Amino acid sequence: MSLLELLGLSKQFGGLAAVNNCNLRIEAGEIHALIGPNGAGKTTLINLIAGTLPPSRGQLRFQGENITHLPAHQRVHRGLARTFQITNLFKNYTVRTNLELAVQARAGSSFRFWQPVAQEKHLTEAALAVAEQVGLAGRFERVVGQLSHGEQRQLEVGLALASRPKLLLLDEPMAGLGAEESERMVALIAQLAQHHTILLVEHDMGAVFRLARRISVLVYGQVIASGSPAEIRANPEVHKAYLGDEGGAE
Amino acid sequence: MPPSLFIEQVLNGFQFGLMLFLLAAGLTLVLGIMDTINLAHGSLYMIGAYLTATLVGVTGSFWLAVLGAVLGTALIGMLLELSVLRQLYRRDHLSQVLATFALILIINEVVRMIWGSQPLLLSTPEALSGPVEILPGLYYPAFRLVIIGVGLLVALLLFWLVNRTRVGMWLRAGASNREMAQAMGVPIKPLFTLLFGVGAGLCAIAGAFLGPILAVQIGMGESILILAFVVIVIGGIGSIKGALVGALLVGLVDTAGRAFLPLLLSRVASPEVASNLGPALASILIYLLMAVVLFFRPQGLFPART
Amino acid sequence: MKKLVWLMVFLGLMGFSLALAQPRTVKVGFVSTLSGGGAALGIDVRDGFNLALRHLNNQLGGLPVEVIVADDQQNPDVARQAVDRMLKRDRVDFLTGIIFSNILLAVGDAIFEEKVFYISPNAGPSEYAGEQCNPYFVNVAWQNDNLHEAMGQYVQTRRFENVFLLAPNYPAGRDALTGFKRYFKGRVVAEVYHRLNQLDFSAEIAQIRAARPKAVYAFEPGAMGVNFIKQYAEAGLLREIPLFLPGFSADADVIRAVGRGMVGIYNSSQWTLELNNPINQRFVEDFRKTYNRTPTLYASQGYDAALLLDAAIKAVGGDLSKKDELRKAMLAGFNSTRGPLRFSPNGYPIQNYYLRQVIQQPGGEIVNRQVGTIFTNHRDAYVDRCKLR
Amino acid sequence: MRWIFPTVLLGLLLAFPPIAAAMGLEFYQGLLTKIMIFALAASSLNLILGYGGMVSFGHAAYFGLGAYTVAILMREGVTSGWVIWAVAVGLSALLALLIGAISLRTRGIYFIMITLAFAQMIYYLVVSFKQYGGEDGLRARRPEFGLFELNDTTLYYLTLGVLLAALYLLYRLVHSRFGRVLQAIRENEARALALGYPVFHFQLVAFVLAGALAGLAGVLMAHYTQYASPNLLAWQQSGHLMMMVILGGVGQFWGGVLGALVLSLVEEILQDLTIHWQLGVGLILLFIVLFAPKGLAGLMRRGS
Repeated sequence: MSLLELLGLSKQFGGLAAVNNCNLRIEAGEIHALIGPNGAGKTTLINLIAGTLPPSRGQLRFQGENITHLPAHQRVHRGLARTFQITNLFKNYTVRTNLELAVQARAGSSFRFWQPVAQEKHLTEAALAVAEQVGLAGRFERVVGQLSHGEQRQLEVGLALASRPKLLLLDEPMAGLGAEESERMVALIAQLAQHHTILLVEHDMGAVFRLARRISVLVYGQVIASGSPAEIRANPEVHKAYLGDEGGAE
Repeated sequence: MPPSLFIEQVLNGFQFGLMLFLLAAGLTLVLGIMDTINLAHGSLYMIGAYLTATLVGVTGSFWLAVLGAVLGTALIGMLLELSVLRQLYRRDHLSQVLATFALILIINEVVRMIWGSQPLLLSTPEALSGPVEILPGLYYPAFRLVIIGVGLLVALLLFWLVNRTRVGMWLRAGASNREMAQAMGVPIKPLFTLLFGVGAGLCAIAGAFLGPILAVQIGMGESILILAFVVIVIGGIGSIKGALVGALLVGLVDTAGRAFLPLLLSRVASPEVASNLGPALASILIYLLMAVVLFFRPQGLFPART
Repeated sequence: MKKLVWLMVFLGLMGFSLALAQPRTVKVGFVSTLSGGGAALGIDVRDGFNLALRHLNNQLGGLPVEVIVADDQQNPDVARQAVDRMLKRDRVDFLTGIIFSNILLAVGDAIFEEKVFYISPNAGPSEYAGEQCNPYFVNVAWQNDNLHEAMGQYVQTRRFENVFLLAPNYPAGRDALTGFKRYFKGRVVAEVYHRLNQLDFSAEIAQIRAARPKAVYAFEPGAMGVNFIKQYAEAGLLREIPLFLPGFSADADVIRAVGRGMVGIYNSSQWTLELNNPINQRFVEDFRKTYNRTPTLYASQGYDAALLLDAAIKAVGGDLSKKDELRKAMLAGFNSTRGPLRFSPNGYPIQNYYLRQVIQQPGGEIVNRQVGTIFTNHRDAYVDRCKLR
Repeated sequence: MRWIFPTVLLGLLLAFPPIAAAMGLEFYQGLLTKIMIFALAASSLNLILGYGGMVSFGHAAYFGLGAYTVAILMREGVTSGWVIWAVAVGLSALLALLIGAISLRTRGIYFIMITLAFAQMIYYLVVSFKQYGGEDGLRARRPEFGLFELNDTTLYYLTLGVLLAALYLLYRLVHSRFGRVLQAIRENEARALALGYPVFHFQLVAFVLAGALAGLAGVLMAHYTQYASPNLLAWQQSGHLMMMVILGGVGQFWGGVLGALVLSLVEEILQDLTIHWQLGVGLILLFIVLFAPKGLAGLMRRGS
């Protein structure tokens, strides 16, 4: 049984099919990369999986269960966590508060109205552990708006991580990063892969081919190929439709 | 129900709806393009009515007074945009609501200082103060017919302006995507000031023509402002077409409710209950309409933004 | 935060000094509608009241007067706050001025609870005439039903087959139509109540046109009256279906607003410009001179309210603590613009009601002329239910 | 040192009624009662407006409903104060649940307008019942509480007690898990959803709580004026409460209290000075919005 299965998933905006009859399997333990030209529907697909958008047709199965109509927040509790392509954080809060909020979401009910949350030491401890994991322990009390772009991307991953997901949906984690920051992100993802299944949407082909165990190629909302990096590199369809004249991966 | 009564009430609904449209048109463009809530829009309507009443006294001619009031109110509107509203474009809705609420209080008091607390007298022009036989046996006040005519004329002009002119193209571009419009080189700042002036002028027309029917008094803009908001929310923010459809819908529903609900209710309840509940239910009808529209179409009937 | 403490201390001291400074004057709280659609009424009452004070050298019964004026904006809530302030902070001896019955009913209890007299220059709700009558209430105008009773009587004598009734949905509106129907015995085609302060009557006018009644009677005080009559005329109905009105809807202020359309309309009033007594003649003449306009019945009521206070305070020798004597003195009557005016035990006047007609004089001026008398020494319909003696 | 000021203030508030009675200042005792009632209503609005980021333009609905519940129940012969309180708070919460459940599906300007629309509906509905006073409002006699007789002075203490209790509750709430999530939703709704928070439920719970507290404030208002006025339901009342919140400080804990205090005092003082007092109120408000967006609480914090 695959961890996540997309069965004929489609999403239409007006007359336009952003995702069209898409089939995809993600196996437990793998880093599965999703690539495709701009406008291929990658972010829409992530939104469909995360539950931010309802699909027009098709089915989503997670751990064998149908989650097609499950609201977004409940998918998080099932073990689906995402990052955003455009950094999406609590900008006015500290790294600590950001992470504590993420931890709090999975650690017991948040409909508690009386006990001061500041007294819940275990939230802070768990938050600090995540901060260490994503390399932000030294920035723990900083307000997020003051962090560098790279650090914000790291926190983005940290927030997803804090919910202890079974499947991490990373939407272009390398977007806008410099060479050195990208290197740090690749290392971070590689390290996370030891314990998590990851669906990685990424434009940085170098990173994709280094990290991914399997790659799927999305063109015009359809998966035109799926396979190991070597298979994808050799696939003429992919060359034609996507890699085109560039003649291979970077 | 006699057909003449029905026709008369439909005309009443049209007349009211068209005046609402004049208010709603400016409001919907400001809200659609500048994303700014302006509660003081109703105050411009009040200013228009006061200016008309004053200028009738000075010039002796209703039509000259209307012209003067429209120009004067447009000027005041532009000054308001340059001084206060410009500061609010980048602020959140809450700040806009509060700041323009403050403007209502300020303008009300300034008007009170200039014109006093008592309502002003604004008479229907002598030539139009009688009824006209529009169908055999069906008389209708001439002035109200003129209002319907003026409303239709202004609506046509507006559609021409928005759909056929360069300024209109800019406006439509701004309403559907502001950043894009800016990138295309639309002169946003002067456009906003101009737009505000046009909106204020439309308010003044409504004020001038409703003044003789209703009353020229302080606070006259507030109740009608809420209705104008209902109109644009029903119609879809930023859409002139939506404003027209919404305004006519609200005008007809409101009049139909006031006129026919008591009749309908009197069939099922005592006349007193009917005449009691009728007007109240009629007022609720409009808001009910809005809630239902928003529930099924959260962006209104004709959303401008894509 | 420190400033707030100072502010509170300051406020405390302010109140304290107010409490200490109490020379013997008569403090009269005047709460009235001075802005918005009903403002013309309140301003007339106020001007009449002030004219009387001027005639009395700013004294009431020999005591110097201090009048505290507040605008109720025709809003019960605002009125309550103003009255509260006058009763508890300014500690007035008398209150007066309220035009609209719904406003009076909202504040009446608070006034009577403090054992302060309320002299009504206009509002005369039926509530205070019957079981709930109160020793601290006196009305120098008329009980809400009276003018309408008179008009009902007149329409009845003209033998109109049926009539269409229109009034705003508030206590005085219901009182008014009840009063009309008490004396009109024909058929009521329809009795339509609309929202208070409605200004567009197109829906109601269409209803009237469709109902084809023989006559229309409308109780529309304040701005509603001006708008209704204007729109009724513009719809061309004035020529087809005769309109009958209570006196205040055909008074000088309405005539100014509506103009020639008013000519011919019959209406009822407890006071007229032509009443032949020295007080009225002086009032009408000086009012015209001072304010440059023709007085309305509202102005006469404001004038009479001051005269009543003057007479009563004089009768108790300026001792305002003698509440029982004050009340007796007030009910005993005084000389008003309507001649000697007497009261029933419920505090409402016993008086004549006249028929007036709007006519155009040869010079072009439009005036409301007294053309007959409908009731003489008329009492209100509720007095028997009042237990006060 | 921090406890000195609150203690002194509380002492002054507790000692005020006897002092007022001795010096003939009952009027100011009434004024303080009114201010405390508005402080409660404004604080409840601040919970959703300030902490929840929900710009509700219909808060008067719950405020007025609370007052009308008192008037109507007393008229219908229910005279127990405790029963009336329970019913009023329950009804306000229920109304907030209904309005919130529909309104919270919309965002931005549409949310502002739909809350306004619902409040207008309540206004016209209440006004249409002639047996309940219509446009004139309805007399609301003071109910029986058994333990004490409700008069101006006991009402003062009762209001003070309710206000303190409510403020304590709100204080605990905004510092609890729930409060933190509520504020996080205000900061970034999409992110809160992606973290796994059922945004709608958090907002709805806060909305209902605020409605219930506003209803309680309305109950106290009816006890104070002994009268339920349609004005309490009017849209201007919603605007008035919003003014207090923004004047005091949006999302600042003392914002509602401070705003109610300052606005009421300013109105009171200006009303005595000039009939054009609303001009002053308008100018002050405009100044605050344009130049001190965090309100008075924000100014004070910056000052100290």
